[in-house]
Amino acid sequence: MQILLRQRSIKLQIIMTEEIIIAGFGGQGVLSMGKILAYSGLMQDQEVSWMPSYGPEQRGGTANVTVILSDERISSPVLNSYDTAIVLNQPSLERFESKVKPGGTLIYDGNGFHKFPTRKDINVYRIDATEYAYANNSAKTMNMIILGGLLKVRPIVTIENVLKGLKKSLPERHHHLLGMNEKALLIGEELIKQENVAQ
Amino acid sequence: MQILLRQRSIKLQIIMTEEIIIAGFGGQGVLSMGKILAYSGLMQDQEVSWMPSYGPEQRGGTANVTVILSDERISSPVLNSYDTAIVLNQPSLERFESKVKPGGTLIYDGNGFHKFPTRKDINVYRIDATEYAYANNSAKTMNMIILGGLLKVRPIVTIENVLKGLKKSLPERHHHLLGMNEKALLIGEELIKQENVAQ
Amino acid sequence: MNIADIINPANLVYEKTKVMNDTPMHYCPGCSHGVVHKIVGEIIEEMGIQDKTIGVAPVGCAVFAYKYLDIDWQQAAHGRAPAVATGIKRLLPDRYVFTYQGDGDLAAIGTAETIHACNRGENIAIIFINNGIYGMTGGQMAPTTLKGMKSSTSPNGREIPLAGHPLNITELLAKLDGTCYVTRQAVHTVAAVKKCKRAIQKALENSMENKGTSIVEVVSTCSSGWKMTPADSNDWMVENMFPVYPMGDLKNI
Amino acid sequence: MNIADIINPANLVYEKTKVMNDTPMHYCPGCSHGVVHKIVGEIIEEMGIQDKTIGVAPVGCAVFAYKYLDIDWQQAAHGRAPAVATGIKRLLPDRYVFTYQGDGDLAAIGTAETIHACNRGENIAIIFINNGIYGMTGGQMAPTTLKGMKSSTSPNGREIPLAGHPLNITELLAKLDGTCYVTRQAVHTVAAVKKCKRAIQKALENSMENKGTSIVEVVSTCSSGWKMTPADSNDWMVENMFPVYPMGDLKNI
Amino acid sequence: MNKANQNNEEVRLMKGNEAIAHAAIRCGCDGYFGYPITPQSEIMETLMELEPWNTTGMVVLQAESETASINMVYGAAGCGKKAMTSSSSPGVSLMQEGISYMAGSELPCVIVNVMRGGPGLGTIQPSQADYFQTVKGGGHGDYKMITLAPASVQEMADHTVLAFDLAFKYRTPAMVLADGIIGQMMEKVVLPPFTPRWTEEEIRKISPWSTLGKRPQDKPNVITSLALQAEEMEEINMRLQARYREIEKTEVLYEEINCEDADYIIVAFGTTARVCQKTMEIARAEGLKVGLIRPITLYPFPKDILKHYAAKVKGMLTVEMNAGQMVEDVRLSTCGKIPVEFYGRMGGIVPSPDEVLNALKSKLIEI
Amino acid sequence: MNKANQNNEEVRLMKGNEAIAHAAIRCGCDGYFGYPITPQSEIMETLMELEPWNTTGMVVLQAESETASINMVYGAAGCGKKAMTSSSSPGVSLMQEGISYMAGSELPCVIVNVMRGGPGLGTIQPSQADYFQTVKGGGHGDYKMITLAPASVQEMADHTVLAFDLAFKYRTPAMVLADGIIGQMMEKVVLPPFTPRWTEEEIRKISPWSTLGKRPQDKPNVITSLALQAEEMEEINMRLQARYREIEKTEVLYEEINCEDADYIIVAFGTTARVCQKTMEIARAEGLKVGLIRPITLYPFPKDILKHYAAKVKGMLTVEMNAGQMVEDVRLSTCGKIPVEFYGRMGGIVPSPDEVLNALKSKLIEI
Amino acid sequence: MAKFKGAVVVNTERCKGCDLCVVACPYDVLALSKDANSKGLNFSYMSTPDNCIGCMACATVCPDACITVYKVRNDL
Amino acid sequence: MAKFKGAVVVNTERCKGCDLCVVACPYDVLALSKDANSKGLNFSYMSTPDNCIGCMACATVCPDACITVYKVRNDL
Ligand SMILES: Cc1ncc(C[n+]2csc(CCOP(=O)(O)OP(=O)(O)O)c2C)c(N)n1
Ligand SMILES: Cc1ncc(C[n+]2csc(CCOP(=O)(O)OP(=O)(O)O)c2C)c(N)n1
Ligand code: SF4
Ligand code: SF4
Ligand code: SF4
Ligand code: SF4
Ligand code: SF4
Ligand code: SF4
Ligand SMILES: [Mg+2]
Ligand SMILES: [Mg+2]
Repeated sequence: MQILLRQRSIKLQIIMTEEIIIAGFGGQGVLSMGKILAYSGLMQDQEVSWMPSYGPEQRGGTANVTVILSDERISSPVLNSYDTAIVLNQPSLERFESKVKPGGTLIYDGNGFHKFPTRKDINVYRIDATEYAYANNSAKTMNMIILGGLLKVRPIVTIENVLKGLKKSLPERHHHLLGMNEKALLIGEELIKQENVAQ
Repeated sequence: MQILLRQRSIKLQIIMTEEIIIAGFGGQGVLSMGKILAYSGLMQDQEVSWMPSYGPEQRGGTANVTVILSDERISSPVLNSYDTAIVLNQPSLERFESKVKPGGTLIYDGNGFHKFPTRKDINVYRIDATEYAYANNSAKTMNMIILGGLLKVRPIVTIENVLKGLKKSLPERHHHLLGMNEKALLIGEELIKQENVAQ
Repeated sequence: MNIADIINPANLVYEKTKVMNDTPMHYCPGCSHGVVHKIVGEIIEEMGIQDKTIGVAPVGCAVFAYKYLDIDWQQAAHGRAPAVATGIKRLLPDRYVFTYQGDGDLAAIGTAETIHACNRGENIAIIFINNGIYGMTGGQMAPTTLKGMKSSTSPNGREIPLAGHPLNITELLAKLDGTCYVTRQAVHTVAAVKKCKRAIQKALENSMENKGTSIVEVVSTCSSGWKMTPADSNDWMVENMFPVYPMGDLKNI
Repeated sequence: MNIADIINPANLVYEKTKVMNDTPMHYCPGCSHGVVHKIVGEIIEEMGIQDKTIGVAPVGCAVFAYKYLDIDWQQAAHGRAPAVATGIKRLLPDRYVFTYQGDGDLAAIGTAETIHACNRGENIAIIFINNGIYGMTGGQMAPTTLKGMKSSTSPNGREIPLAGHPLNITELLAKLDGTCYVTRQAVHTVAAVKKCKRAIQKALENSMENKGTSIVEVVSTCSSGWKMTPADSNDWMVENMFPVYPMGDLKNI
Repeated sequence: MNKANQNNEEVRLMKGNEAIAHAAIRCGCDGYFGYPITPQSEIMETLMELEPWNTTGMVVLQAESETASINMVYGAAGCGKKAMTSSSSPGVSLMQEGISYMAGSELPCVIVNVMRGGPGLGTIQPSQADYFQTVKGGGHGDYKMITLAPASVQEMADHTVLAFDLAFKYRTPAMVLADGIIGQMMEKVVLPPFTPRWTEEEIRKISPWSTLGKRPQDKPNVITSLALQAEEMEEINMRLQARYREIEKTEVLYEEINCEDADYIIVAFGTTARVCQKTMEIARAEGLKVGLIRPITLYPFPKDILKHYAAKVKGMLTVEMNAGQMVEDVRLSTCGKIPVEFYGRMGGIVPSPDEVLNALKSKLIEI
Repeated sequence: MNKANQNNEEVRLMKGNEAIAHAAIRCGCDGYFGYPITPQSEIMETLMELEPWNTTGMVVLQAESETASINMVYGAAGCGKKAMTSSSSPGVSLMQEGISYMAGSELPCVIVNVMRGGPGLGTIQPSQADYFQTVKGGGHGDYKMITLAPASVQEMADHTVLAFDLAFKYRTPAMVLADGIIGQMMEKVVLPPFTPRWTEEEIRKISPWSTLGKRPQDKPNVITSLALQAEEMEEINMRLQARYREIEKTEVLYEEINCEDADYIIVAFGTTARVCQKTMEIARAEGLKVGLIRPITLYPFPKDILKHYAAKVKGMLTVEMNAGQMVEDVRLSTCGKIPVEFYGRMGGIVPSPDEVLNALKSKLIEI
Repeated sequence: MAKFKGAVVVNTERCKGCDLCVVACPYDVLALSKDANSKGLNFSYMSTPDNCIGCMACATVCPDACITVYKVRNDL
Repeated sequence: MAKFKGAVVVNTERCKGCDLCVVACPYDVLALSKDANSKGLNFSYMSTPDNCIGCMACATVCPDACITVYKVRNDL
């Protein structure tokens, strides 16, 4: 009988683990934003998991992805509450606002919203990336802008690692776009605005 | 919770139960002989079971049927040993001779046999029904002849009940054959010859 | 006369059939399924057979057909709609029974059930949405996928030696003695929609006349699977699908 | 010259092929399966491909084909022989792979596997014994059972409204782009046996030429299922089966 | 095993397979869809011979495969009709997706499995090796199927009727799990009385969910097992599980012989139970206090009675024509309180009463 | 869960489904035959993208159905080739006859089931409700299938390789039983090294039974599961059962975390085990001594370790994404010595670590 | 001037902005709006309402049954 | 007189007495014997051996490959 025996003592020190949900319409690049984040974690030798919603639900409807970056083995890849939620449309806000852990972070792109975040116990940020991208005719960088915003307020990965991750996840023939993406990240850092702070 | 509770005390008195195997080539009417026997038991209010060998084995090859007549509920319809064996060809003799219970009965139709029964602890009878039926151009009554022989030596059902059973199992349009069959039964009673007696 | 005056119940000339309810359909923008659903609803309304019609939904993008058309429905296992419809129609011979199936459902996993229902001449109507792809599962190759056509399981285009030929199953069905009406239609233009509607109506009517099985193939688009806009998909279909799956009746007895 | 003189190895003109072993075949007297087994064995011997041939036995009376012909065999689940043969041939493209199937196996439960193997143009040979009945299970109706023909599940003869039409599946297979050679043969006379043998040989040869699938239907008798003598069965077959399943090539590319 | 002749119906002699066909017609079955396979082809053959479409109006159709059969049953059952199919082991394996669909769509139907030895093509000889497939779930997903295990030709008839009753009571497929012996043997049987087939009005009352056509006053009826949202799907599952608990509470059937004073109990179903009854008789004659429990419903399994006797006897022997399947349920029921041993034969062999007795002695007594 | 990077292979990020495709090519798989179904279609899609027929020569074929897929696998496996298929719950139900045939014909192969919620069409969300189907026997007859339950993308790759090894070692189908989560999620993975496909000479040595063509010096090889005579069929079954005993003795795999000092043990496999690992961490932080046993082989089931701890802990909680299936094996292993409770979610819902902890408390502790 | 005058009402929440009505309209009446509905989709609207003759082409091809058509004789 | 003279040997244990060779023989050489083999089947034999020309018709149609045929030129 073979045994994989793993006797692990529980570490009581705080481990750096970030549990993120990104949600929006299908087609907004939600899954690839998650992917870049996951690759970035990989670049800094963290454990990562990327778990998308899947199936026909996606089509036409909404899409979301759970990304976890951690210094140690990730237990559950699916979560009911998150450190950080990035929501890109109204239904996603409605679904995920309540699932941010107290003291956690909510980032939203206000485009097309008619109801806004109300929780007082979390840090809420707005980033009008869609509007910016539209205005600057660069729809493709929208999600890098948001990522830039995220990293400003939750510096869980470094910009270098994001770019390394991006390089790894992009096919060779797209590597010339890296510069554009770096710029977008910086724009995101500028664009993000805090709305209220967890009390 | 519904329960079919049947608390039965074991009867130690001897119950009349006859366990018979009939075996031969497919086409020799083995199964219908068994059927008539079973119907006869039915006519005298016994419990009966008729269990054929089935499937492609039958085709071209051999066929056999286990018939049990009993005064009480029949437990196992398949058996490893028999009170009586009726064997109509060489392979069947070879297969079933050893399975007759000591003191039991073996009846065989000698047509085409080159090896003969050897057991001394059972009652062995020979009945040349095939030959007779051939000679008298009545191949169809062959198995009634054998049945007649059986009843002579093991009177487990009455001739009347056999005829009643036959009537029941035959379609109306064949009822005119009953007379012929009755005659065959009587011929069988004449034809059967004991070869040795269990010691 | 201004618009507000025109928009007046008295001037109404076209509205959504009442057999179709208000549940938004889950189909991608421009999907042919929607058009066919709509005309099926219209026919049922016009024929006045809402209370006598039982639909059999497939596994495929049309799996939720029952959410949109207010008739009784059964949702069949992938490919088995013709068997399910057989069970229904044999026991309710005075009902209109139809199946609504995709090309994966009907021509791949359901091949045996389709051929045998048609060969038995079950008095049902089969509406067969041939979009040359597995829409629901994300655009894999279907039996009807064209030579060279890309899909998620033929990323470089269908190669005959590997994947075999596009299967013209409707032609096979027309060969069977049990079918009475076999036709190929589309819904990309106003004229096509009207013709297709007549064909489906005829198929339903046949099913009450003990004539055998009717099949209406609707050559369709799947803009998501094809990765084109709906309008481009229609053009692509005309140019590429129609030559392999030509429009018109294959059998009409 | 007396018989003893003639019976001399030097004068031998016909004997059982060595590919067929001495195990007695379990078939009923006069069964066509035996004749076809024999000619398959002869062909394999004559072509010298005993070491390169893999047969796929069906579920049906021919399930034990592997007991009689000394080649490598796989016994497939009922109806799935074409899929099994696909698995073999795709991985051993330089082997002769054939299926040997009854009409229940090939044309009922195996319809989808048959059509799709043929449509993909698998480079295999399909030998299809059409005796119009389920021999092995005791004479039930098959898809190919004729109109009015009695069987244990059509005791008063096949009725079209209940059981549908006799299925001419070979004709469908000829329609498929993946098939290169589709022919219908019999083995009731010397001439028929010789022709059938040539057909099967051609089918096996084709399978090495990347031409696609070859199908040899052998219209056959089942004297047990038909409840006739073997000789009468042959006559009945000529009179009743041949008009519905006519002899000859349906396709030969 | 013979029930009293309540209806002055004559006692007949027939095969178990034939009894099923007759019982189906008589209990108002609307449709049979099947595909030949030994050892149960006589069910469809008898139906074709009896031509019920000319009398009760019952439809009998030979399908192109077992996959088609079960889906035809699905269609018919979806209309609230009493529909059934029958097959034997390999054919039943092909029905697993369909059975799971019927369970998920909450459709009543009767499926007869006259088991033969496996795995694979195996043999046509009798077996009980599909116990797990039937009661644990051969198809995907969490479902249970009411399972009746007849041990006589009479029960072949009775269980057909009962299976329909239970299937409709709980909106679930029900299986009659027999074996080649019970299917092929002839015994006495009193057939159930004729019950007319349900009219459409009756169906609308009994099965308001059935797809008979949406009348203006109705909402559309939809037969489906689909619920993309996990929450919704879980609710469906919870409804099913609640129903299963109800079935487990209400519908357990078993036969108990000579257990009151028993030191050892044999547990067996179907044909094997009859063999074991003989074993018990021999054992009792030898002075060994042996009892027999015959589960009649395999699902729901008669747990409670086994638990009850687990506190009283010295051991139990489960006897099956397989490698040991029901024995797990016997062990789960008796919770480790007593030794539960197993004796089985495989591949179509029927154990003999003597060998069972020997097994009982060597596994439970002489140790 | 990440294995050491033995081969200096780079660490990649990919989906579980993709990892299976890559691993199959790398371990010398000869043929994949499959039919699309969510949530595992990426396996075939990845293979089609990678075009291994141009590199290793591996054949990838989209079949017309799952029934065809498994029978293509049968044909390929019969030639001694490494063949595999993959599907999800309803598709796997359609393979049950074929699986039983492969078990009966003693053919090695790998089947991947990326489970989704059922019964019926159900949902495409993750589930573990096919446990019974897989380990008890969804097909007919007495057979067992080696079953590996990956809990990470790394294990999706590793188990694909291991499943082939075991399948060939024991001439039996082996299943990788994953769920929608493990199939769809991306994690780090180190792919197995490239192993060349076997040559025909190697196959003739490794699998002398394979149908590669009967050379003059050979007897014909026949792949079959048929044995009409019951005696012969029983012998086949006895051979199979003997092999299963050997597998049960030799191939058990499990992971054990924090059990040595545990008062309570959670038993869970696959995705659920990962959730429960988090539960355990929370519980430990609260001071509750909770351990976790994760069966990696579901068949053979790690009975002995559970029996071992049954003598040491106060209770066990089995957690599954179903209505309670593996819990029966846990109970059978622990023989009534301690309370074994069950907590499950159905229909595609993944339990959260907190709710598992609550269940543990309410079912085992606060009573 | 056309014999008929028409107008269409688009159910903008139902509309998926597939553009098929726009392409089908023989009089270029329709266009996709810059605004999006609650699902983020740019719905169809009458950009040149005066051209509409109520021919129902748009409604006939609309896959989502979003369009209601009204029509009056123009010569009355 | 025929140009060839033939003789056949029937494997009587293999023969099932199906009669097909009897029917196929153009020269009525064969018949089914009254005797049965060990399986109870009446096998085929040359009832008029002199007529045989070794044409192989019987062997060709025999389903059980029971017949071996020998042939010599008669004019030598
Ligand atoms: C038994 C089974 N196999 C596979 C699937 C997965 N599946 C769902 S829909 C589908 C194909 C859909 O394609 P098609 O029938 O062409 O319909 P479309 O979506 O294109 O309208 C498949 C393979 C399933 N649900 N069940
Ligand atoms: C899945 C399955 N269904 C049914 C059967 C039973 N069965 C065995 S052979 C056969 C039909 C045989 O008929 P055919 O293919 O025409 O062959 P024949 O015996 O006539 O040569 C059937 C239905 C089976 N073994 N497996
Ligand atoms: S995937 Fe294709 S078939 Fe399905 S809804 Fe979208 S466009 Fe229509
Ligand atoms: S049953 Fe028919 S097909 Fe089968 S062996 Fe006998 S004659 Fe041949
Ligand atoms: S066709 Fe219908 S759905 Fe498409 S844009 Fe026009 S109104 Fe909207
Ligand atoms: S009714 Fe005709 S003219 Fe008016 S918008 Fe529609 S298509 Fe255009
Ligand atoms: S054809 Fe063959 S089997 Fe038939 S009688 Fe002649 S020798 Fe015997
Ligand atoms: S060889 Fe010709 S002539 Fe001689 S027996 Fe045979 S068929 Fe007759
Ligand atoms: Mg499609
Ligand atoms: Mg046949």
